Amino acid sequence: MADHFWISHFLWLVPVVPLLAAGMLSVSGNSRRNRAVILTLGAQILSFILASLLFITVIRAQGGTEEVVRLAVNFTWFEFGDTALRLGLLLDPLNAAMLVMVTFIGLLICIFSVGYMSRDPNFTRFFAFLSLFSAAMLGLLVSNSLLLLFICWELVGLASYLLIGFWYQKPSAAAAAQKAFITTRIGDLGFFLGMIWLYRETGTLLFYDGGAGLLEQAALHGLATGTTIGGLALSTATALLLFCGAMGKSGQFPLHVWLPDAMEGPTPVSALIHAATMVAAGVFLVARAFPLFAATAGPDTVATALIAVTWVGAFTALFAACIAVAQTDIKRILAYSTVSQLGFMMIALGVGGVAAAIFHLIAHAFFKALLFLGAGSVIHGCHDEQDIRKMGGLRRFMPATFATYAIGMMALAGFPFFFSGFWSKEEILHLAQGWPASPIPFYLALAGTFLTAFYMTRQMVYVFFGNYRADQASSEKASESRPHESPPIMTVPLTVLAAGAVLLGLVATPAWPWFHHFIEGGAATLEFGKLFTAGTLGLMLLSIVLVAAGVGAAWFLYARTSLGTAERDPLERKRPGLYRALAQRLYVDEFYDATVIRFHHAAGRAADALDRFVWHGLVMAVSGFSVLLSRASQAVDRRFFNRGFDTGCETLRTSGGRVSRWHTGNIQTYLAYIGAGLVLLIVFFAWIQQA
Amino acid sequence: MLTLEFFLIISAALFSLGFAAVLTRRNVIMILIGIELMLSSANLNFIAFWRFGPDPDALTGVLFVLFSIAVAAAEAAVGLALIILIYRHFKSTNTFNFSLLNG
Amino acid sequence: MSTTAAFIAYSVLTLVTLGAALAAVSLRNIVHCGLSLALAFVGVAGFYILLGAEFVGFIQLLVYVGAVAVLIMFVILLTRPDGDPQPFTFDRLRRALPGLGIALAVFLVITISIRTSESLRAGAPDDAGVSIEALGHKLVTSHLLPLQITGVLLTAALIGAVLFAMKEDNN
Amino acid sequence: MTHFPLLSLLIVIPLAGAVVTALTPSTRAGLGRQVALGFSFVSLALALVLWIRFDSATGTMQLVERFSWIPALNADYHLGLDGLSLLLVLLTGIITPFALAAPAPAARNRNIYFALVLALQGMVFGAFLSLNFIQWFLFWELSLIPAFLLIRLWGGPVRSAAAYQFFVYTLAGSIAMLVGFLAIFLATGLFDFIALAELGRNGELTAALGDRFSFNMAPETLGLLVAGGIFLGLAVKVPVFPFHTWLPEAYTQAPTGVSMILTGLLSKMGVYGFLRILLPIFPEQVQAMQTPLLLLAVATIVFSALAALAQTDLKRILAYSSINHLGYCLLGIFAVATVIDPGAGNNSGREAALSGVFLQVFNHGLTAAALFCFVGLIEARSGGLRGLDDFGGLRKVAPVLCGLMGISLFSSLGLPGLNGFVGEFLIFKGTFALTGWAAVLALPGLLITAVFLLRILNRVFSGPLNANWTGLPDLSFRERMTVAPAVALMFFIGIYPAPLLELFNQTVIVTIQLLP
Repeated sequence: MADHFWISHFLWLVPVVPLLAAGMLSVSGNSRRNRAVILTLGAQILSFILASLLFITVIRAQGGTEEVVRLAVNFTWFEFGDTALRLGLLLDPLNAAMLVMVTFIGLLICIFSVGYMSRDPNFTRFFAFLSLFSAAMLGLLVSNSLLLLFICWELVGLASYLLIGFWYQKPSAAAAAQKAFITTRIGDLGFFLGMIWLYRETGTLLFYDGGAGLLEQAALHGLATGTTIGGLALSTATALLLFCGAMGKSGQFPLHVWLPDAMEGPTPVSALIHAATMVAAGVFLVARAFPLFAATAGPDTVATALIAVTWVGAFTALFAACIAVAQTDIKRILAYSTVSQLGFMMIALGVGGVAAAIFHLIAHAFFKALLFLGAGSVIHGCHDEQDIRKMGGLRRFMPATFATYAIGMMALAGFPFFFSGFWSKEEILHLAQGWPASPIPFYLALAGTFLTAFYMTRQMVYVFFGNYRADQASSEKASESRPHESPPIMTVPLTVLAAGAVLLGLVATPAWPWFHHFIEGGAATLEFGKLFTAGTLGLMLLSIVLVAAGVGAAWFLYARTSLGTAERDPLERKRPGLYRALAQRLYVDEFYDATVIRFHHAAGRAADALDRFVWHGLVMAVSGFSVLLSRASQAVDRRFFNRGFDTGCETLRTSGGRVSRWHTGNIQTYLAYIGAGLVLLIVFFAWIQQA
Repeated sequence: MLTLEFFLIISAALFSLGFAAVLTRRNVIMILIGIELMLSSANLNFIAFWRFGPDPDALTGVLFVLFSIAVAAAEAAVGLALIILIYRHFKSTNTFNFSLLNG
Repeated sequence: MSTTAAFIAYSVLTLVTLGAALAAVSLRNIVHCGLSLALAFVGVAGFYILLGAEFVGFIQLLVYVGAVAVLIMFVILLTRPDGDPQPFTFDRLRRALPGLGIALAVFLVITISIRTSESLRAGAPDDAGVSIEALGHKLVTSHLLPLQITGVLLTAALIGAVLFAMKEDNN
Repeated sequence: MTHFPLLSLLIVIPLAGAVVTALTPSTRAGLGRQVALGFSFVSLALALVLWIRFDSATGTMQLVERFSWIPALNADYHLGLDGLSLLLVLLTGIITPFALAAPAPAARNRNIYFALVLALQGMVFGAFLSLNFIQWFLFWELSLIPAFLLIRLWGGPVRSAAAYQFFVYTLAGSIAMLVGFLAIFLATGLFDFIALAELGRNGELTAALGDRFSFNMAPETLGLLVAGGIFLGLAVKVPVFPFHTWLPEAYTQAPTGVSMILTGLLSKMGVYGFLRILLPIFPEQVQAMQTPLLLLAVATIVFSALAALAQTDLKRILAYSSINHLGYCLLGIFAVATVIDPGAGNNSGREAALSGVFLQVFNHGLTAAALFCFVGLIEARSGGLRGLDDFGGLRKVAPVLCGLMGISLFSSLGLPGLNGFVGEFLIFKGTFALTGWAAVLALPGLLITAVFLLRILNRVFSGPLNANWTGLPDLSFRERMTVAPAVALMFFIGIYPAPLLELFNQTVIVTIQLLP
């Protein structure tokens, strides 16, 4: 086995190479543009080559056996007390496939960015951040330790924060970055808690460690049998906590709010991070920790944790698809579409289809990156316009973009047979249909499928068909403001991605489920007959009908009416209340503003007031106690004195006036009184003695 | 034969001299000098009573004077600082010039 | 020490101390007053030594003569008293008279009370030397708390004095 | 004792440096700072020598210096070095030159300022090395004087009130502690930390207190009272909620370098006290009061984070953030006191928590000092303005300043890969294993910390450039050299914390073995 794996000694290089590039870029000046490009692309290419080699190695090692190849390299990070804290790297089919996908798409997006960002003053910094992101994402994939995964997870979040807020002069971008970081951190707290809980229960954070790892039989058995609060199995409780992290990162309801706002970042960033790779990290986490999620599953019972995953996924899939219907920002539509598709992946995981989820993840990465880059190309061509109501007819101006965008759209919508999206969605629906716990997620997913086809067609119609509307709206100098096709450095990556979005479908059809067996073990055989088994065929027909219905309905609604900024959306004309609610994103943000955020600020002010008034006041009260006492005695004196006057004793008043003349203000005079008093006192005592 | 009263009378004389200075002199520094004399007389009393007291081994008077000297040092430091402050404020050390306590 | 020697010492010390004290409170040149005060302190220290409290005597020399009197001299020189010493006038004497009278009265009542108290005529016990070791031991055992408090007091006084005398750069 | 008294030398060098700096002629600008920096580098070098001489394979006191000092009080001159002391000595060695190089007040008498900083360093060294209460208390109290003077003389507009509050508050706490120790001394005749820890472990201390005093109280109550007094003294210093109100004022008013030392070193003296005194000498009492103590720690974490959220002054935000981070230390310390079934034999949780506390002490010192330094740099450029809303878009004109400060802020909020994370991870890991509920309750603190730290990034660095600051200069070479070592250390510890952990690992093990 070892000779197969010579390459695994270089596993650590995959994340480290881009990290070095990031480090070198971050200390070099902003003017070294060429060097930035060379370093970033070089690192990406190197990582891609390494990842491909690793992938091939795994395929060869797998060799059609039932066994899943898994190679872990563990090392000690540091020791505390008698305990060594160990981290590790892992190579298995799951992350081998992901590595290739991430490095490949990352490479294409870097190439695209060279064109897209060419005029940005902070060009170098952009590529430094992009490299940092790649490094963190790849580290996340190769880690064999929950802790290392968490570390990379947070670094991915950091890179995302930096890139969303890349145009920091825009307050909206800075706010979006902050929102993304905070929202995902809420989920990460759950992740963190789950991690230390697992550590407490099992004493290790390694996934695989020759039988002693977290995801191996001994530990899982202990976790599944132990129970905690509310009778939950330990494995369920910890899995749900980990899932919180996944929900934050993968934009699952109710932590999805940051993802649409994250579109404030440059478009390549949206494509790479917020569509293709980073948001998939949550799905990857669940897939990686799947044995933990499924630990309580018996032969005919469904694991509690997975039920939660399924429901969250199904709800998100439909919920986000609904909102996407009523958005007008080209990137926001895609963002909600991403949230919805991530929901599909969660459904797949929840119903037990790790391979299906990962396949959908990879396929989605291709076509969503394609769509985003296409959108970037559109925005670039339309002079930074993002409102689809101000576009239209672009297929005449940007043919290459249109063609590739259409492929991406069809893949996403699930057009039959030739697109990867069709097959991946098909597999998910198939699995959901057979889920024993409840049929409802299946129906929710079907509704999501319909809506996906609907909103994507709506977007296509708005953007590429009809007439170019910015002309009529704005100015006469039409020829200058004409949209233009993007340069080849941007269209070539689009073409490559489009090819990927189509071809990828070949490896996961029911006829030849190679990918499935690659991930889960076993050999794939080519059997066209499997396409025509009753269940498969029926479901295929059903989804084709749904997609056709979605496309048809959208075409019927949008293609035949006039669109534009001035006019109301055709759907709004029909259902104004519903449309407005959807356009306002079902008021989730408003709800959070009114509850969570307001509560936080109130609590902050309360704590501040507690400090300023209660505690500080207490201190002041204690320290000023004597002052208070003296004040009190002064008040008593004064009142007594006043009352003396009030009785109206004239004699007293005059004598008082006389006495007050003794108050010369000269201390020496007072001392003289004291001296005289002393003499009198002694004389008085002597007199008493005598008497 | 020296007896206790010898010392007490010296002490009383010192005290009265200091007191007279405090009462009659117009310069704050002189007042402070008077106060120092009065303090010394008190210390002398302590030592004298201890020496002629019933239990000289108890060292009470000596200890008291030690602390008293420490306190006096502190008092002198603060008092002199005050004088400097007063001088800076009123540009004078004459008590006539700053009778703010005038009723 | 023989009785006679003690008596002679007593007389000399009395002369020096009271003379210096009188000078300290009555001279018109304030610089001379300060110097006389130092001499008076030396005299008091002599009394301490005469009374067998050598340690206290030396402390008195150190603290009063070495520090307090010097400090006073400093302040005298720092504050530059208003012009030359004022000439002696009867008007000033007249204004000082009540004060002097009261001080004299105080002296008289105290002296009379002393003279009339039989119990104060007692002689001293013979050997009442102070062992410094015993003194030190007492200071850090039974008198530890006062010692600590004195330390705190001195610190506070130090800071206070610095603060008072320091020039404010604002207001 | 045959070896050279390195530890005494370590205390003497800064004090000598203080004298020399004070006497340096102020005619040549910058000479005083250079002299002071020179001395602080010498002590840093000596601290590093100590690290080299230190044998990290044993957890006992090393390089011990012990002479009879005040026999009547059984008080020896007793210095010693273990992992904890060494860690803090290193921290002190690093922070002091950092603070000296930070923007200093532009007033006259700057040489006195630098001299006082060095004097403070000497006191802090003394406190971290002393093993006898009297001696330790001496350094502990003496450190107040330079700190007080530094705030009072070179502080901000309301420095006077801040300095007095700081001084009186800490002094009041110290008096409670002094009374506690006097009671211990009267009962046992001991002032030595190690001997007392021995008694505390066997439970003889409580018994001795019960024999000496009665006051109609059970010995346990007496023990709690004495421990309570000592707790008060330490709690004010750290500070523990609700004894923290002096801190925001003092940190805000102090000049930059002094804020750095206050947060980087003086607060650590409190934590050190908890680790060296309260935990070893009063294990029973801490265990008895564990739940309320943990609640206090959680309150420290959560309330200070919330209060930071409501501040608009950068220094106040950082001051509250400092309280918040020290709260994690307290959480770890109190969790370590959990009674563990001796049969279980698994001390992993305790070791994790204690190691985390040690790391956090070091990391927080470094990061918080760096953050105060950055605010000082901003202040020096803005002419004293440091409100959250006074700036905006500074990244455009000062990218290096913002980048490095951004790294420090992320280090402070515990981003993995930077130093803050390792300590917090270990503290939470240990605390969760020992007292899960406290860890869970403290968890929101991590979130709120992120919120208010990101708010700084957002309001100060991002957004459109405020028109007032278009000419704001970026960091000069000298300033970069000031902050670069700290930032580099943040990365180093974040990525490879093993050397630090190795340094105090045996001390952690021994400390835990000695706990009942």
